[in-house]
Amino acid sequence: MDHTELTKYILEKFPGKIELLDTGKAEPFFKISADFLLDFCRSIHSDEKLFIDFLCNIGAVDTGKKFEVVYSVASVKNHIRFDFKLEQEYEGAEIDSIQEIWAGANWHEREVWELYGINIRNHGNLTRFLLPDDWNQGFPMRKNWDAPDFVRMPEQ
Amino acid sequence: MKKLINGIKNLVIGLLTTGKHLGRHAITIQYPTQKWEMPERSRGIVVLLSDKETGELNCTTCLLCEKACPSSAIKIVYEKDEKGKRHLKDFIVDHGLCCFCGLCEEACNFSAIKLATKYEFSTYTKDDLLWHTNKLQEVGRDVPYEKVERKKPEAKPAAPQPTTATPSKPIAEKQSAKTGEAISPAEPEKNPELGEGAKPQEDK
Amino acid sequence: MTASKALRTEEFLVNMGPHHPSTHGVCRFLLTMDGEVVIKAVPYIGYLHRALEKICENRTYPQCLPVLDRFEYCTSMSCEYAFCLAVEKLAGIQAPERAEYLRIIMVELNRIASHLIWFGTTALDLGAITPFLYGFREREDILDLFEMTCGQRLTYNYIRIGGVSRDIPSQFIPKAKEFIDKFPSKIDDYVKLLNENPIWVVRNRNVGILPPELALSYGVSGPVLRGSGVKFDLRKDDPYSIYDRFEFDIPTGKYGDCYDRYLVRMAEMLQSTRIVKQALEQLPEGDIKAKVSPQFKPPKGEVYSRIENSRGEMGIYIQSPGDSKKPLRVKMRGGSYNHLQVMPEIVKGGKIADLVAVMASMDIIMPEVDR
Amino acid sequence: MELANIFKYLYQSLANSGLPQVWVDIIALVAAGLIVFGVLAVIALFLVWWERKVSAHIQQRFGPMRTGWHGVLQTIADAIKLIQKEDITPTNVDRPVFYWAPIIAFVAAFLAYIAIPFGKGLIVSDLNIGILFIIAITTFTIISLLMAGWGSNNKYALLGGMRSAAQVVSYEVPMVVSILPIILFAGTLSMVEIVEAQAKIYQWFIFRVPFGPIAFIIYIIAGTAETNRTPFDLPEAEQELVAGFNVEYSGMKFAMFFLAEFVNMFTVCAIATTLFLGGWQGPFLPSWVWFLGKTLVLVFLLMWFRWTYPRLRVDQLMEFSWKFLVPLSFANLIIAGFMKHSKWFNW
Amino acid sequence: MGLIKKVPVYIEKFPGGGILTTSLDYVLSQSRASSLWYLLFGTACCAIELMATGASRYDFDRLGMIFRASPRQSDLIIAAGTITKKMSPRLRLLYDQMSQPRYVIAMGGCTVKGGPFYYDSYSVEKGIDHIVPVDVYIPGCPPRPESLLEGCLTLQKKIKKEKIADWS
Repeated sequence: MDHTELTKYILEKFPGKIELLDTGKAEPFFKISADFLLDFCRSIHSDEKLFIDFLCNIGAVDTGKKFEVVYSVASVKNHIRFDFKLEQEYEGAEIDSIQEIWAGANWHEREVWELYGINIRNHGNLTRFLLPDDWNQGFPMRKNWDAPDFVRMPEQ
Repeated sequence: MKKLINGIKNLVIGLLTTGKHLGRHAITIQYPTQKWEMPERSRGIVVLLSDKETGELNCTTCLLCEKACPSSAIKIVYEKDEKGKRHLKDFIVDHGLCCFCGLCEEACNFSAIKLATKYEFSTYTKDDLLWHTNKLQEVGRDVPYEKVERKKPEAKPAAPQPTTATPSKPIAEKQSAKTGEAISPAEPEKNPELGEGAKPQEDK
Repeated sequence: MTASKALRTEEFLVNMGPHHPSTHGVCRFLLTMDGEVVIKAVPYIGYLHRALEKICENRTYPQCLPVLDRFEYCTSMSCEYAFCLAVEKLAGIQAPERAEYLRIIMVELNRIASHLIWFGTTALDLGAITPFLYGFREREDILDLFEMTCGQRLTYNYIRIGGVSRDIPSQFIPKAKEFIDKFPSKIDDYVKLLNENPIWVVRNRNVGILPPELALSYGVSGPVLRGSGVKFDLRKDDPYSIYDRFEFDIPTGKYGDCYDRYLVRMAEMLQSTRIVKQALEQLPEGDIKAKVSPQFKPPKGEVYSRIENSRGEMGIYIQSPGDSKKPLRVKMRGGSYNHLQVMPEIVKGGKIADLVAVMASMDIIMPEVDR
Repeated sequence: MELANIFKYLYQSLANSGLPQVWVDIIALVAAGLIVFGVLAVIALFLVWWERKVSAHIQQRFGPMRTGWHGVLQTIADAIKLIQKEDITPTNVDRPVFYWAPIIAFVAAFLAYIAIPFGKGLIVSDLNIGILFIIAITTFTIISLLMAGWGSNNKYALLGGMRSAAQVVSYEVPMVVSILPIILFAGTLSMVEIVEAQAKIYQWFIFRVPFGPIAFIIYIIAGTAETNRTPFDLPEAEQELVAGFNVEYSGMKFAMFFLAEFVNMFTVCAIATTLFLGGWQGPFLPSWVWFLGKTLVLVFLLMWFRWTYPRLRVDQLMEFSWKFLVPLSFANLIIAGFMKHSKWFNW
Repeated sequence: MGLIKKVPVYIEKFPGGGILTTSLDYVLSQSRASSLWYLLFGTACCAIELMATGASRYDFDRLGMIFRASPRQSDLIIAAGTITKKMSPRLRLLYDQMSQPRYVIAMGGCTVKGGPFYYDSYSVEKGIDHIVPVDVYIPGCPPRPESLLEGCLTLQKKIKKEKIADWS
């Protein structure tokens, strides 16, 4: 499947629930709503034509206004790849865990929780792992984060 | 049994392989007495270059290197005279911060800063790694270089140039046409420091 | 040494790392052990978390490259390559033909260098010291080529957005050809030392078996995935750049144990030499860099670009706000991150020595995990 | 150039000096002990240097170069440095056990030399149960390793100690059984007589096909395991157990372990020389040169093993001993016994 | 060790003891300098260069330097690579476990001052001299093996000047 076919297929498969973004370069980029995440993942994982069996990456983004969580997925069997993302407000950001579909999501989600403070539902093991165990300075990857010993690059 | 013989055979082969090397000459370079000849492009310590005839620094205080440095290891102290021209007071390179990437050397238009092929500068204190103008100049005295007076970078947008025709499908082809347009206002545009630094083509 | 039921045994905890000779840096395992048998292994990471992503958010695009070099220092070229490909996709820049070839040559040479580090450390972990030094001996030759070209041995900053920083010097091609010609005979030495050595075989065969389904669900990629029998290589299956012009094979394993992973990597080194050889022959003349200003601002957009690194899929996600010299977000994804995640599953029930063997065969490198 | 004559002369002059016989004997014994100790210390230091050189040249390096000519003073510098180092006793160790372990290792390593003939007549005491004594004494090392592992109160050390205990116990069996055919043929337990039984080169036990070479190979393998060297260096496997049983030892105590390890290696090779390679027998050269030369060749073989092979896993190590070496050595013993009593095969 | 410190005090009371002390000092410091066993402590990029220095072309063993895995038996930490805030207590612990006399080499920018991670990083220790006393600093990112060897020679120079009486 090339990109246009793939885009068409996915848009037709989930009518109304999924939106194609024009910011995505190279590969199709979709936007879904947060409560649709689990269903979406399940269906792309089990769909015959897509068979997305490989989770490349989960990354959170702090755009300054809200959080975005970007999922990059691929199919090893069908050689297709696309990304989708969902948006979350700053307050009470919370997403579902997709570990039941791709077990490798575990650490990616933990990282999202640890560095951005986005809560993961049903994760099961939300403990610190990148930061020191006694870290108490909040979520360092947020744009407005600051700490006493954090030195910013001098503006040139 | 066959497996056993095979195993013993392979163990002996292993011994012979190491034994073969026992007879070969060592490839070691015995450092303090013999030295590896550094390729001329090697990026060792950061130095300031000075003019071969006059012995003055090539630096024009254009601050481009300071801007380019990804770890902010370069600090230039200068003062402006009434014409607005900058005079170098102190050029500080902190080798504790430097990541030896060579971006400063590339940014410089006057061959003033270079990563020389020298590397033996371990010190007993941290402060000794903070080099000021005189040290930088002194170490850089005998560094050979070709003076390239690069012309001012044209203030033209860095439009994507598919310079050579690619037989296979180029990567850019995947992108939509509109992304190609959106790129054009990429910019070296007005860059006050750059224009200014390049203007006084130096008294030398 | 499994305990019989009648004998009461006591489990005990062993803290392996973060300073431990075999953890390849600073990984820490909390092992629940019963004698020599590992009952449970919990990895703790973050001892090398250097906040590279945060740093990249505060650098301009060209300034990101030196930081990217330190993301996965065994294959710095690949990191730069992945980042540059991502930015080029984002901005629609096309690197000149010659630059593409130079990139491939460098990346593949770096893959060999990285595999040589793996080869050396694996042998060292399993107790053989001499192969380690042989591996590093050949690696020095590759580093000479790199130093000649870009001036550094480890953190090259060579591949730039829109091309490469400098053209290769005149001695490069003869030296590279010489290396490519003599390298297979060196591999022969390694093969003689280890491949059929009965001790090596019993240490690796049937140790740390990773079934393909488990591998895929954990996002395992690269030589480890291929060792499990899944024939998937991004260079062939999702060809980026000009990889579709070269002829090479994808070696795969059969059982998914440490020995298969070992064989796959050994075969990959030879395949890489093949690619370099072809690239050196086809190397065209021409420009080496498209014009990209140091202050350049890519248009608004986001891209996830992935390449085949020596440790699996290396992905770079970049989001550009469109009006800034700096990226809004750079997310790096390294293969080891997933490989380390799957390790507790496959070391269970093995000996502590097996843990070391599995860790070595996974070729985990900590900055890729911690970033 | 027979050293034995010099010693004999010294002993005679001492006896003629008018001291009571008891004192003469005591002085002679102490002197002999000191000489053996000194020689062995020098040999151990030399072996450390030599090992570093051999490993370096196998790996196309130079090894120590900057301390003396080609680094000959290197190990002496190491020893002096280790003496200067602070001797740490960690808080939670079992003090007496921790303290005595290196000493036992050190003493046990040297005790075996009472019964090993260095040359013709060069033996401290020709015990009539020499080989039995040596085997009993070399097993002492294991006790010290176990003590070190237990006393350190460190899990890695404990694992290392346990491993070495299991390893030495299981390799002791094939080792002893592989020696039995020699005793059977020599008809004696005394080391000197065993050497004298190998006067001609074809009488060396290694050349007595078929049992000789097999016994020799089994002995060398078991000996490598006894001395904890690669491919059997599990007790101190660097990549698994950091430094194994000696992980908590520093300074002089560590130096003792270190020296003991090399002395043990020399012991194993010296015994092999005596039992299989005809000991000090050899033409032209003085006997002690033959002995040293043969032993060093064997030591070199052990070093060669070490720098070539990877390490076995602990269960494979046990399997190899119990499932392969032990049956093989017993079979070998039976063959040897059969040969001894069959009339048509009498050496 | 305490005993050795007292030795020169006693020796100097005898006639000619001064010369003896000096030569004793010479022998001791020479041996310390030429047998620096380093702890295998590498965290990041510099660790690869450290390994390369131990490998055939540069060969640490020439200087009498071999690696030990246990801090108890090593004299020198070559802090190779970035030390993060999570790692720094471990470095201190390892340093404390080493026996006197002990030395530290800060290899590379990260350990000197934070290097390229000084700015904008929330988790990197800005120089290891906050954690352990450092004897020699080597600039570079990562330093070439020759730089490291030169740093070790610098440290040797420093050790050779030490006297027993200065020991703490």
